[in-house]
Amino acid sequence: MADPVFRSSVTSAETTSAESTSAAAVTISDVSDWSKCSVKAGEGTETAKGFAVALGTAAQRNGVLVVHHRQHEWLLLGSAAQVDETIHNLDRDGFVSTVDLTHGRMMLRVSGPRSADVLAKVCSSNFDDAFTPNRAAWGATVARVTCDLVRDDQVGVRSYLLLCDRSYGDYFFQSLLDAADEFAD
Amino acid sequence: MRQTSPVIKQRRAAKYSLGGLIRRGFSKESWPRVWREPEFGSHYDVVIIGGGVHGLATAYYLAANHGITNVAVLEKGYLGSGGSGRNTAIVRSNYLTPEGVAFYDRSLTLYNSMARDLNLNVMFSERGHLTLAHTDSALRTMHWRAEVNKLQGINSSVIDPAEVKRLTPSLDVSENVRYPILGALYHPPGGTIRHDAVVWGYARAADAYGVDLHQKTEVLDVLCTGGDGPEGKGPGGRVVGVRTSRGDISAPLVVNCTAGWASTIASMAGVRLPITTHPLQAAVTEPVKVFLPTVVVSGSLHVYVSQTDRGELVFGASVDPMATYQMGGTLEFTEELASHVLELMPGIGRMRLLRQWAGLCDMTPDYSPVMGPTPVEGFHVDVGWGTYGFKAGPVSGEQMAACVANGRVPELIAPFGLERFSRGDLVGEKGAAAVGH
Amino acid sequence: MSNHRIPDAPGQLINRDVPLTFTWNGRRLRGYEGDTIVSALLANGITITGRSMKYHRPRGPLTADYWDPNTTVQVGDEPNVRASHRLLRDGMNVSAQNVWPSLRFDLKSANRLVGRFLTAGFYYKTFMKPAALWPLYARVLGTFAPGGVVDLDAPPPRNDKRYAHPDVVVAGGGPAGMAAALAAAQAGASVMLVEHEHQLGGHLCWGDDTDRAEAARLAHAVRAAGVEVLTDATVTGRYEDNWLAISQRGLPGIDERLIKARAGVLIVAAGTIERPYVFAGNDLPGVMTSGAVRRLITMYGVKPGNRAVVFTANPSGDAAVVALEAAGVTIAAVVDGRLGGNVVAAHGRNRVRRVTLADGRRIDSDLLITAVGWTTPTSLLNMSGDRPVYDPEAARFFPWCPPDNVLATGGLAGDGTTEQLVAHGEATGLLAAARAGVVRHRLQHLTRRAEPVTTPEPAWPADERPPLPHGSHPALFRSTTHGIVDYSEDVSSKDLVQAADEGFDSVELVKRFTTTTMGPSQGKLETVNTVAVLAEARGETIEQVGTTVWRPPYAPISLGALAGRIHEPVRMSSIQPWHEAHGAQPILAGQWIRPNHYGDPESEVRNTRNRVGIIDITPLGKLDLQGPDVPKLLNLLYTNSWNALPQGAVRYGLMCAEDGVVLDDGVTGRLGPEHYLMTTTSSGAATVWNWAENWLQTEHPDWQVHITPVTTGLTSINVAGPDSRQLLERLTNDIDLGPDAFQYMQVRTGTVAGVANCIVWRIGFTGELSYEVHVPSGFGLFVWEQLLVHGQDLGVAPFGLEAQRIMRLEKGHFIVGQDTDGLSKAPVTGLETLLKVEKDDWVGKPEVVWALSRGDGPRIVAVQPTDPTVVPEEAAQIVAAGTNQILGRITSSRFSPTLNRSVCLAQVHPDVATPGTTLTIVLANGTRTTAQVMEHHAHFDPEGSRLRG
Amino acid sequence: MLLVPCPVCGPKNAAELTYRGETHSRPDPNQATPEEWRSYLYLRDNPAGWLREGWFCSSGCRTFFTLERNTTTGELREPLLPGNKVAGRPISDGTEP
Ligand SMILES: Cc1cc2nc3c(=O)[nH]c(=O)nc-3n(C[C@H](O)[C@H](O)[C@H](O)COP(=O)(O)OP(=O)(O)OC[C@H]3O[C@@H](n4cnc5c(N)ncnc54)[C@H](O)[C@@H]3O)c2cc1C
Ligand SMILES: NC(=O)c1ccc[n+]([C@@H]2O[C@H](COP(=O)([O-])OP(=O)(O)OC[C@H]3O[C@@H](n4cnc5c(N)ncnc54)[C@H](O)[C@@H]3O)[C@@H](O)[C@H]2O)c1
Ligand SMILES: Cc1cc2nc3c(=O)[nH]c(=O)nc-3n(C[C@H](O)[C@H](O)[C@H](O)COP(=O)(O)O)c2cc1C
Ligand SMILES: [Zn+2]
Repeated sequence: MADPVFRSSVTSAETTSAESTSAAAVTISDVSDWSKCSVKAGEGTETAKGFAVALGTAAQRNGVLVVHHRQHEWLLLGSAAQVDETIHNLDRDGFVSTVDLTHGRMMLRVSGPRSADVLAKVCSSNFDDAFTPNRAAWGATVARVTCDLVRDDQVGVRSYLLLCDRSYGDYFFQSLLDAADEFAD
Repeated sequence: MRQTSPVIKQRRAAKYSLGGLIRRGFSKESWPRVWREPEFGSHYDVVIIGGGVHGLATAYYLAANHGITNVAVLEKGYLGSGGSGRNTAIVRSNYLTPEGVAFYDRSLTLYNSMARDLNLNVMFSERGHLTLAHTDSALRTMHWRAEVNKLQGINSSVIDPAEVKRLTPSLDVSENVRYPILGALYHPPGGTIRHDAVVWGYARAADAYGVDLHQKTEVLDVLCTGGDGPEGKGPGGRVVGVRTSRGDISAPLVVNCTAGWASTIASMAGVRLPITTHPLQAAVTEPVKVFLPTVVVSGSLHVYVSQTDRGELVFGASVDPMATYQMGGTLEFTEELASHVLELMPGIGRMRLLRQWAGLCDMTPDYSPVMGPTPVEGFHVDVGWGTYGFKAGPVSGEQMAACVANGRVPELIAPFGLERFSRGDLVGEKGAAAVGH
Repeated sequence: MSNHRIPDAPGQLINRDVPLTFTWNGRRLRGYEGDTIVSALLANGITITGRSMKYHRPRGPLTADYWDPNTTVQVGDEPNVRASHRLLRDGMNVSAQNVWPSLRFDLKSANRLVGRFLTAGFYYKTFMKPAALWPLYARVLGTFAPGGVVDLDAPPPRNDKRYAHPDVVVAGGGPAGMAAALAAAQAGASVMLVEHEHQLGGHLCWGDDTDRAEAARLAHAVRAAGVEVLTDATVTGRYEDNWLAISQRGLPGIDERLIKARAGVLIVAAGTIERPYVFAGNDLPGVMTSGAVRRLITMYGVKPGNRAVVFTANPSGDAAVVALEAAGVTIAAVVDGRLGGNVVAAHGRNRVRRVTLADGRRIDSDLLITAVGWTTPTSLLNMSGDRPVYDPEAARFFPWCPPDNVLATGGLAGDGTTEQLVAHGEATGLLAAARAGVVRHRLQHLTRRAEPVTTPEPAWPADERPPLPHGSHPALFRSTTHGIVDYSEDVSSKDLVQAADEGFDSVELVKRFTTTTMGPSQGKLETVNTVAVLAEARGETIEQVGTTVWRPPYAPISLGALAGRIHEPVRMSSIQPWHEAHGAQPILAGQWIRPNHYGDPESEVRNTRNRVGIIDITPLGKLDLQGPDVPKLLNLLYTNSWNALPQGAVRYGLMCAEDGVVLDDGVTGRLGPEHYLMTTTSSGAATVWNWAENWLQTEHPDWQVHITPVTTGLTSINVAGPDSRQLLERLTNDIDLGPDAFQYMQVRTGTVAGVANCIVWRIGFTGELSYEVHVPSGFGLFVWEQLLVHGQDLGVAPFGLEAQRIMRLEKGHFIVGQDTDGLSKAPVTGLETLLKVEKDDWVGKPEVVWALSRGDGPRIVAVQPTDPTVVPEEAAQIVAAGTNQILGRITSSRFSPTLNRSVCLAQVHPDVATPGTTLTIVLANGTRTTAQVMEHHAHFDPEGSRLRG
Repeated sequence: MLLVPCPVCGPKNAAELTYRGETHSRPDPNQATPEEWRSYLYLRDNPAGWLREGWFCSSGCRTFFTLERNTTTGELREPLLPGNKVAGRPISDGTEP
């Protein structure tokens, strides 16, 4: 039998053209193949203490980006191996559950000096440093799709991770490309 | 109740006519006042709260049909300052339920003869009403309505996209769009009317019968006796009058016709209603030469549009989700409206929005009104008109007048009684599309 | 053209080095870069720019700015262009509106003759008889609709939107606004300065050298301070919590953009607008405001006429005299309103020829300039909740008490020299920056993800600005004659007096009766004159009469800009690209695009019934439920019992809302000791998720349940048909598919086509042996393809929604929302065994219990038409024989390829729900047919032997 | 557009949340008379003034919460933004100038 083939929900041809050089004002890349796992647990539990990530923020923990975007919920983003390991080593006390969201969420990275300007065309959140500093994590609608957003600057360059339901993939990617159009150089 | 003689005397109002217009054009003689500025009376046989089309029509029919003329209409603002002066004036009778159809059809009949009855041109334009279907299920609902309508003798049918295009060329009926037009419910007798004229027509005619129209008179309390609640209010009691910003009035019968404010008045009598108040917004564009011959409604896109003979497009939508008594309007409304109407008519993106406004709607759980007596004797309601009550003005007035005058609930409004909620017998209009004008 | 242009001079905005060509009603004309359409027309000697709405009187430039009611034109396919504001472009096709057949010769101007009969509201009083003719009258009236022509086939404009979060937004880039923006920016605020015109400067642009130097200084400083300057942009609305709409035009590649700004503080520095004067002939071309001629001369180098009478009551009129003289216009007379002078009438046919003054003089002239005072554009303040008050001494309205996060400055707030205005602007900017700082502090403090603020919240700065003085101005609104008050609506002062006499006793009623202030400038020019005329007619003061309500937008905004890019989210399963590539007919279901069929749904049915079919049912709602209290939740949400669901089993359930109305249905399976998967209908997925969360959070916060939606994490494929087991066996080795090992209504997890973590449950909507396979979506398409490859010899073929609908109808399964409606209480389904009234609590239970005991609600029944070839339409009504009395309706109907006959579900009155009853159905074409109520809901295989096999 | 103070996310545009209307308590489903139950289902105070109402942070943290809002002035009981109130005069109700 053939080996299973993983496919992203972004099927449009432009996928590659958006991934241009890092010098660009903004680049949009499909990073849906990251492992994404949701952990739910009580706020005061050992699990929560183990993450030590404040609500509304994200932090790197052993190579995994741990996003605490909602009460009682953490999103682990990273390579399959590292996410699995983190899950495996969870300090589970009491009622803790995990769900693998790798397949259910599509994820884009929007980076570059104009990335906030692109997002400001399709999202009402305030992208000012004071309101969404690096590693801020929150939920909002982007191009009318409910998303989780994480500010995750890359070596000093402004960068955002956007996660939404997989089924919106093509639409969502196209909407962001369209928003980015005016900043293309 | 005491009724005056069956032959009802109408005060002479100057008759409006082309001849009169020409004569006055030459003579410079001026038209008489549309209505009096009456003295504030301390007792009336019937007090009607709310100077919208419902209150005024009720007053008019009380006088015209039942000879009850010692009537006051109390209005906190100017006549028509509520929903009646700010609605998009769409008139139709293609409702979903037999009781709804019978009721609104009677209203259309009254509208048809209104210009003659009231001697004022209300500019009823039977231009045809299209409710577009963009999905299978919407189309199924259209069929449902059409089939019920046909059995009731209402001119209503489902038409295909080609016919839609023929009737309204500005609509985009192509297939590869996000909201393809799969068909429409077509109701030729539906159309628009000049809302202000209807209000003024009833006001002028009621005034001519001697009804007192008190503007800038706000009802602050409803006076009751014998009820379960504080101050004799509430179930089991009876109404004895009202307190207004200009003084008290005693009256054995009080009719609440305050639409968006219905709950506030009802609570003054100790009556709770199945109503929440939500703004409904509307907007007009700058005028352009007439190109839209029909009234177009899209339930799925929450928008409806017609063009006035002045050339503006008049838009409406569904109510705002948040309950409020504020009428400021929102930017989101205009954004949604524009994006949806451009789905239907991509060619009008350069037209400009001129004004947006809002009115208050008294929404009920079953998209049907609440009419008739309440647990407080003498306190009647004609409320719950939501987003669709303008077209019902004439029939409601006629039936409420009969209800109040005869002390019996007329058959046509029996399905809409307040007690249906405690019985759990809601009216079936709920199945209809969200935008129900 | 030369004799209408004056020589180049400082302050002119036109670039004589760049000539442009355009057409006016087909005639080729020339102008310069920097011209507005109107300045170019005037420079070509064209003075009639349109005709009035009702009487078709010729009209020419009046205020020569955006609000000019007489210079609205058609430009190409764009109607209603403000020609006094729109910049000229090379090749523009400009034409007059409201003319028939031509601008110079207009037949409808015959209306002028009957004007005395076309009094206010004349149409209400006539055209009543004969009633049949009203539609004809209405059509004729319709041809008088003013405005341009929409070209429905023109390419759509390009628009978009963006959000912004500035600390301070300044509406108006005059001296006060610029000073405010500058001071706020220097105080550290992020500032957006929005100017309606094409350049900063406000009224200084048509002032003297000092004025223009000051404008240039401020404009430069503002930009240097990092203020975001938007020109040709308008703050069009102020909504709750300082939510602002800003329209920005003329960006490269974008016709108009809507900026939605959440401002800390809004500064309104909208200046003042010059009021026209009401007198006989005041709408003749050649009658202009002082601002109009000053703009035309100073900014565009246009000489507006040759001989002028100037009626002035203020410095702007005086300055107009100077400007006119400098432009070489002869001043025939200066009439000073401050000294009691007045104009009574202007005469002429197509342009002013002579002017009659109050002192009886009749003076020949082709220009009559009026400077009678200002009106305050308070619209944005009113939108903020303020009710400006009238100051009779200054003869205009002033802000009263706007909310604390809206500040007024400049001419709107008072009078003064440029220095005073700038000083007030600066003070306002500083106050705004300080207040915006508090707002920002509060917001930052309340937002967890924000940079933490450690300082205590600053106090709300008090308003200690020294107020601007209110200058005194003669109250000049109307002369002794009647004239036009609302130019765009053709409403005269006589109409207003008549309306008042007729008893339209409030300004709002007069507005609606006469349509005054309802035209394109929305009262900017005409409200105060309207109110003044009414006050005079009723013997009241202007304050007593009050104004009408101002509403957004401040200036009209295009539908295109409001719409922006169309963002209509579309959802697709991971297999959708395959469906498209294989000729699937798409169908829209909510946001989902799904395959309806692949060409022939009936053969898809036959293939599935006889061999094996696969369908993509990914949109099926799926919720991952974990925790010890899941059974409690299920017992609450479903009507039936969930206490003893064994691990590995699935169960069907029905959900109601609190009013007992059917809300959703689906199956839930138990995957592990505390792990469940719930499915919902596709359209109910979000509703059920939110609803379940709501019950947990508000009524049962103590229950330990975690809910995670996994609808699209799992691609769902139903493998159905007699050969489905055989097909699936080829793709799994860790799930025993044997009929006893894996029974109907059971669930297994395992590997399918090499993909781990698949969930397979054995259930069947189609009535066949079938397995619902839920595959991690990244591999969804892969598994789909493998099923097709490995089932080729079995005749596997995909089927779409339509085939599924047919099969479910053959089986008599109802669909929530199609066979039920917004009032269908649970007993309608006939699934009485699922309604566990003995269960302690479940949502909707009381209503369902009462409905069961009443037993008078409608029922869903299976129905077969007597004539098997007749397929009654869905929604066909069921009536009592021989009457129109409605007893129910067909809710689903199809021709069944399996049974070779029509099959239906219907909702009927309980009296006719008994099996064997003959029903009368009214078909859409009006004919009646009969049908039988069947014993079972299932038309096909009622025993269910196929799916249990 | 109203800024709604989500207790978790902080102030958000109302469009980012779902409005849930007047709060009311649920009678015991096994004890309630039809009158009581239907008054819970259908009857509302709908006050012109202070209203306790439910909100759902549907596109953010998914918290259900309640707040008090004045339906005639738009004020929130816990003032979210300083300086939103019109001092001195009531906010225009739209029917008068
Ligand atoms: C934007 C919009 C569009 C609409 N479009 C349509 C449509 O196309 N077709 C249709 O059929 N319907 C439509 N409607 C609904 C319709 O306008 C109303 O249902 C109808 O006008 C209700 O009339 P009414 O006489 O009952 O109430 P109103 O006209 O609202 O009159 C109630 C009056 O009561 C007064 N009042 C309130 N409280 C007091 C008090 N304490 N004391 C004294 N007076 C008081 C108010 O000032 C008001 O004037 C629309 C509504 C809106 C807002
Ligand atoms: N002498 C004159 O001709 C003349 C003309 C107008 C004003 N004035 C005087 O000037 C003073 C006013 O100075 P100022 O700085 O307050 O005003 P200003 O009139 O110089 O400038 C106001 C500016 O605001 C712009 N504007 C208005 N509403 C806007 C909106 N919603 N969005 C974007 N832009 C908008 C206008 O286009 C204008 O350019 C007053 O004293 C007034 O009497 C004199
Ligand atoms: C059918 C209809 C058409 C309207 N047309 C116009 C119009 O052409 N111009 C205008 O300024 N307002 C128009 N309005 C809106 C009114 O000016 C006004 O905004 C509305 O009646 C609400 O009143 P308010 O704004 O005074 O609160 C129209 C209203 C209705 C109901
Ligand atoms: Zn939140």
